Amino acid sequence: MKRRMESYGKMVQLLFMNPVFFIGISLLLVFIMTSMVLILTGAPPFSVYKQIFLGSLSTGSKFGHVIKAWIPLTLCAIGLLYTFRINLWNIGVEGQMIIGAVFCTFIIRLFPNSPYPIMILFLAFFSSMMGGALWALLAGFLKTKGGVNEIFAGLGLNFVAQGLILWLIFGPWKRPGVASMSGTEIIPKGLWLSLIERTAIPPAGLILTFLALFVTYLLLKYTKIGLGLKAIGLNPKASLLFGLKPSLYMLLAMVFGGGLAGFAGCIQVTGVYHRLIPSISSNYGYLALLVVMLSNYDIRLVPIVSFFFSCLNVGSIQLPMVLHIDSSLSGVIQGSLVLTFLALHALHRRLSTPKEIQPS
Amino acid sequence: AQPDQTFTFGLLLVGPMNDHGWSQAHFEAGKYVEEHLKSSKMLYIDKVNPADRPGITIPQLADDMIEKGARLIIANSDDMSDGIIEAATMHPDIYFIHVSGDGALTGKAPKNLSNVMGRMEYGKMMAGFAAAMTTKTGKIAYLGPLINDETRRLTVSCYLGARYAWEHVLKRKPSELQFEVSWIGFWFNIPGVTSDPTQVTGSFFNSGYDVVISGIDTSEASIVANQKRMAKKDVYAIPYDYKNACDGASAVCLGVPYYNWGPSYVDLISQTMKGNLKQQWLWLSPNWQDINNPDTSHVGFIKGPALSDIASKALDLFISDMGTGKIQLFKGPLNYQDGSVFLAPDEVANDKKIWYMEQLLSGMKGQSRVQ
Amino acid sequence: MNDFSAMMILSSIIAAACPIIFAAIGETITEKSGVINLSLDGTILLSAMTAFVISYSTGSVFLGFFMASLVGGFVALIVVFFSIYLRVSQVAVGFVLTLTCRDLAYFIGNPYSRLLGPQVQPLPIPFLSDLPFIGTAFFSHNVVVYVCYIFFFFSWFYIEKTPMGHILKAVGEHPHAAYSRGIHPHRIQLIYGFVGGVFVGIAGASYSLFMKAGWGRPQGCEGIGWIALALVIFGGWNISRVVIGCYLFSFLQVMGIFFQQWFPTFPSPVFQVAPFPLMIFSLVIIHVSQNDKIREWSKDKNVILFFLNRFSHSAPAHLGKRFHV
Amino acid sequence: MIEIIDIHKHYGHVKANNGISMTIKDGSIHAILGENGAGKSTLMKILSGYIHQNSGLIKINDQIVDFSSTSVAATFGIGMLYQDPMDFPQLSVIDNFMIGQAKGIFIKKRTFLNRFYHLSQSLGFSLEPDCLVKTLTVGERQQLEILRLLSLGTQVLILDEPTTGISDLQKDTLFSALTRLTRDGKSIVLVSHKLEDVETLCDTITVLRQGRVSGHMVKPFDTNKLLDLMFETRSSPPGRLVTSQGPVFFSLNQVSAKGGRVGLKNLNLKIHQHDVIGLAGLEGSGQSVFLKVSSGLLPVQSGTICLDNKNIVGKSHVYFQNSGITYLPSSRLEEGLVPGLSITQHVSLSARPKPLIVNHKKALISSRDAIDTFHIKARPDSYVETLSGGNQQRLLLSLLPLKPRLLLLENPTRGLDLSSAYFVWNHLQAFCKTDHTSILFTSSEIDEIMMVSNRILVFYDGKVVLDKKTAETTIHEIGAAIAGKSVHL
Ligand SMILES: Nc1ncnc2c1ncn2[C@@H]1O[C@H](COP(=O)(O)OP(=O)(O)OP(=O)(O)O)[C@@H](O)[C@H]1O
Ligand SMILES: Nc1ncnc2c1ncn2[C@@H]1O[C@H](COP(=O)(O)OP(=O)(O)OP(=O)(O)O)[C@@H](O)[C@H]1O
Ligand SMILES: [Mg+2]
Ligand SMILES: [Mg+2]
Repeated sequence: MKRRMESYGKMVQLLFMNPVFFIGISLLLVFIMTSMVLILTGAPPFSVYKQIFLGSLSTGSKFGHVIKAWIPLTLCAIGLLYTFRINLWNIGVEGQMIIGAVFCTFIIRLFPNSPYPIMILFLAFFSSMMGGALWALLAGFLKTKGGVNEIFAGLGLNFVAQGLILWLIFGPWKRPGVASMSGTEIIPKGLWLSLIERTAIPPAGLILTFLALFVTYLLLKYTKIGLGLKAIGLNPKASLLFGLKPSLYMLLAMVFGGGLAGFAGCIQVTGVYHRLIPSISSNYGYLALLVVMLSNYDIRLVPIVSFFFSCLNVGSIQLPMVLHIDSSLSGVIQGSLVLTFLALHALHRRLSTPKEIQPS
Repeated sequence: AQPDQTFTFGLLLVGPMNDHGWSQAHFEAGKYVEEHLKSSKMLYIDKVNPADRPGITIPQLADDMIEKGARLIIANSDDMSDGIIEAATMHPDIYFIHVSGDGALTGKAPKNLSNVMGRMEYGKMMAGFAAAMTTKTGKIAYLGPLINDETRRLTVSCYLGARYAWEHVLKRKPSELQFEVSWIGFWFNIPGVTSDPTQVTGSFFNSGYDVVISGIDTSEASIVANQKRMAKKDVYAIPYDYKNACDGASAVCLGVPYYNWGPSYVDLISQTMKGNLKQQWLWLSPNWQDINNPDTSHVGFIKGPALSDIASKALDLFISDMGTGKIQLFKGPLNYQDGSVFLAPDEVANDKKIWYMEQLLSGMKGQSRVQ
Repeated sequence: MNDFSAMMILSSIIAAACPIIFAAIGETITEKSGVINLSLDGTILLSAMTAFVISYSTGSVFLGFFMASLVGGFVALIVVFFSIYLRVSQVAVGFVLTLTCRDLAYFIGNPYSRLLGPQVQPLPIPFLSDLPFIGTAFFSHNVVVYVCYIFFFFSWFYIEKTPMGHILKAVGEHPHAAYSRGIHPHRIQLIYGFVGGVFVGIAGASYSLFMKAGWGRPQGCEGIGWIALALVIFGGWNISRVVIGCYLFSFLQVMGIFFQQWFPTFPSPVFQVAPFPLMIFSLVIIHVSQNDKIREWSKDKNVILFFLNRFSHSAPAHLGKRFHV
Repeated sequence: MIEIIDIHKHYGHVKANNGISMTIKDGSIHAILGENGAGKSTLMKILSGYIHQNSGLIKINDQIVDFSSTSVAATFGIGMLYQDPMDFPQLSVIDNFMIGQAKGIFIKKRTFLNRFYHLSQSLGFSLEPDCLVKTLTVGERQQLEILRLLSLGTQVLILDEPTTGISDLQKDTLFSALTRLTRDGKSIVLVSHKLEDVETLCDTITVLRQGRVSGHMVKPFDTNKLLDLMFETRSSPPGRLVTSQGPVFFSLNQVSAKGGRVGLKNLNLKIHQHDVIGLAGLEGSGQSVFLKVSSGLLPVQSGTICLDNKNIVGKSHVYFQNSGITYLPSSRLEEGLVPGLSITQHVSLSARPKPLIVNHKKALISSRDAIDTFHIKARPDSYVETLSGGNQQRLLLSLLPLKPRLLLLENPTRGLDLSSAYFVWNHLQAFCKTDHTSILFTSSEIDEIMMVSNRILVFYDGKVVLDKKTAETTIHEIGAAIAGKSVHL
């Protein structure tokens, strides 16, 4: 295996060094893989891709729904950039979103019909961030103090959050008489995020997401926090000697990640479902991990990739409706896309020679 | 598609269209419409619940179907009420039908939304009756979904049917009949969210209950009963919702109460085509002459292979008596679980009273509402 | 349902634990060789689907199990392959596979959902099953459960008592040293990665072919993969303790229903969710038990010390890291 | 007889071995000398089949062999004791002994035990078969490895720097064992830095330099000639530092701590300014624990640490750093540097106090002159993992704060060739001269300690068993103390 690679190395290398080719080949590979799956299951590949495309971008309202999905997904992905930077697998995003949504709903239930909805909304945003951050912090402490691998801490807390939200929906916050998965009472219209004319796009969410993108970019690139996170992520032991406190930075990263996730949860409540439902997190927590991996932990790619994923998610609704194919196909496509990318990127890394070292 | 030739209607199914239960019944009703109203065409999407389709909302799907030319949209789950009302308000020129809701009754819903429901109460009474005729231990269990008015009244009907058989046909002491409900939390199993129906049914059988009546959309009850039967246990199950639910579980299946939505759909849709659909709240009864008539009866009960002849004969009599009104089970004196009066002696419940069933009845074990 | 019989409960605990045991031990074997296969949750679903579809269309339960185990092994091989030849983080690949396999299972399995297919027939063992109490509890299940008994004894023996077991451990502990002794770590990892995966596959099959007979979305075994992964840590990479953990979890799950009866004020879902976090947070206890202060404090308290020592464990030194000369 | 003919081995651009040819006679002890990175280990790994050469031949008794793996080499009776221990700390001694030998379904433990006892007696080793390897000393682990190799029927035993980090006692046992083996007709290949070891033990010496053979030599050896073969330029040894002893500023009182193999047991110590203190002792006798404790990296169990008569126990490592106490670990890539970050990024990391906004331009400039002043063979943007060991050490030095008060150095010259070592010392001593800095350092080389330090502490079993001015003690006394022989203080 190794030897063969080395011999082909040179030739393939030249090709791989060229990014356009690189992206092209990975897309092609994924295309082939998914098409194979489709053909095996007796579905017509091309009409599938066509439907997904039409279903996500053909009309304004559809595009709106894509953006509606893009906002929370991107927020979660941005949050993950912090934790990945310090080499933490924050798998608890789902739970952090849920808690954010719960806090948001809590505030709204406190002041159902206040004269100043804007203020309440801001309060809700803020508290949801706090909530998400808090939940992430728990996972952080389990990691730093409790010595539980963050993956399992996150998972555990996801389950707990799941239990909590169910308890609220079936218990204290249930609708009179009924206890059902359909969630709590609808929140007052006044507190719904206002949408752009006949689309599902909440401008507020859009703006704040872009803000988060920008701030994170600066924070990670130009501040000691960014550098510290990276150093600790790469070698915690040595970072001590540079006067960094790994556990502190870990908690910090978790707080940032959790805060953004919590905010995403709040958007789901005020902008999408207008109530608290058990699956308020909509799987964005897990999807975001794929997004970040596929964008190779590079914040400049995150919004693009997550837009692509949102298109897949929204577009895939057409599959059952038009072609009577199950829409979990979108998940298959997303997964295999990331896998192929990982593989190709690894090849890329192995074929590129180690940096030359000359005395300056 | 040009609206004048073909009339497109959309169907939002809460579960899988092949769930052998509630959603499949609706799906097949849709097919029934397509063949009886030649110019009609069905659009459908199944698994419309946030667990299966994260991030997808009812209004979003409605938008999509309307873009595809749908002019009437049917939502088949109580849980869709908010979404469907939201959608109906957004598209006043499109007709919406919400199955099993009460928006039209309470006036919450806009004018272009109607409700339709079948009187499954009767079906459930027959189920309860069959169960009581069959049980040896006198312990009947009900595998309940989530707790709301609808599920409460269905469970209660089951109990009334069972009690009638127990006291008036078998002439046994009321105290010897045990009827317990266990709510799993949703219409089907969601791991880590609902109780696991497989486990619940299993432990019912393990603790002496020998008939389990399923109130949920999926077939765990029959499957587990089958397994127990393979292990030489004398147990029975009564599935729910779907004509052919007994297939494959014939050894244990006492029969199945089911909805037959076809006729009501045809009726509503043809009205819409003519453009004279008024907002209404329908609660449709079986056709007592022939409860299993696919074109006229809205609710039916198909006897299962495991039902004994005696029981079967008694059941026929029970059905005809209900048809003639000789037997009226929603008749006082009946008390709620907490002892408060549901029906005074000889009082016969009106629709509203039945529809908004507040609690289970005294004599039934299980939660009436979430504490 | 309040008047339940302890025997019945025990028996259903035993049955419910069986698939988890397959999965957890499978993963233990894989991790002993230094590879983390995080994809369990997806693999179990995919193999469950395979098992059902195959046995539904061929009518042979055995064939179902066979194909499922192959699927499980194959997925594990992907992880190992990525780790060895492409040097991609095992966690990353594992996680992606978790999601991908899950969706693949739902996608391919969709047409087969809610069908009544063949399932493993119960097979009480002639004389043993007539024994009072234990008979029903242990010996009136089906072949798979019995195989599971044998399996965990065998795997324990294999790892602790045979040269091959030593080699397996050696690779997980210090592959360079193993290599210097003429052992090929990559080969070992490929082999045991596959073997572990095979058992995970069997776990999946046991779900769709008897524990939760049938296929559908959700199938009912979602989340179990994560638990199996946690159980490996809980058991400290030690077969016998992993198995104990499995029974513990299964106990919690089965009792959930009864707790629900006994504390009706709690909404039922809470009891359904509880076992998952409980299992995972028990890891905290395990970690704390390693803490020096605690150990100091428990020096003279023999009972506590006993338990602490049961908990003490260490992961294979080279777990999750990549080996190359 | 083994012939090595024109062996080439490249790592990326590095020519680890660049055309090496040599001959190893049966029944001889053959030494391979050479400065760091000369290619010794690489050559040996090739000879033992651990890695494969890019080109070149190996002949055994005029028959060409191709070692695709260590097991193939083993069948030709070649076995190697690696520079870094290749055993399984978590497993027991006997398990370690068996892994790779035992085959089949069942383990025949008994037979292996017998073989184990028999061998270890014949070599005068005493190992407890059932205790875990992680509890053994480096020397004992070597012994175990040697036993294993012999029981595999090794005829040619390769030892790569076996004498680093073991006690003189263990060294004697080892050497006598080796001579005994040669008497049985086995041949030994010994890789080392240390002339005196080699000169006492070996019959033939091959010196490598930068991947090539720079010369052969047979007994008797001419030390100066050897040194010339090893190093092109021999920079002058720094020699001991002569300055007036300053006032006490740092002291440990009754300090005990956990860690390492033995921890630290009520240690009392006063440190003056300008002190250069060498810490001798077997690996894991408490020196490194002591260094970590005094730099605030390890918590103390009891006792006080005073800086300027102020107790600073329980303060964070950062606090220690900010008050001028700096610690350098011996394993650079593992504990000292951040692989994946460039030199420039390291510079901005070590900036104190850290500004919130990182100033890339400034960092670039300062990393440039660091590279110049410390002769680091790299560019500001080159990643530290691509630096050679010596260059990594130079980088670490350049990152030291400006006016350190106390430097705690763990093996500051481990793995460095003489010239690099001298460079390091000259630089360190400059600190003492100009900034009243005191230095505590560990080293496994007694003569290095004798050379540069003006005070010596010998650790044994977590205690200081000898504390003397270098002038007032002798290598003999120190050696005795290290080996734990009772010395009257
Ligand atoms: N795995 C590797 N990757 C890259 N370079 C390597 C690797 N192994 C060795 N080298 C390089 O090859 C050269 C020779 O290394 P080798 O270990 O043989 O030197 P050595 O003589 O053993 O040095 P030392 O005395 O420090 O052990 C060194 O420059 C080293 O950096
Ligand atoms: N991971 C690596 N990537 C690229 N080059 C490397 C790597 N490791 C070592 N090298 C190269 O190998 C050469 C020698 O490395 P090594 O650490 O053996 O130095 P050395 O020969 O021991 O010198 P020194 O005496 O300074 O330690 C360095 O110049 C470095 O460029
Ligand atoms: Mg070497
Ligand atoms: Mg070196």
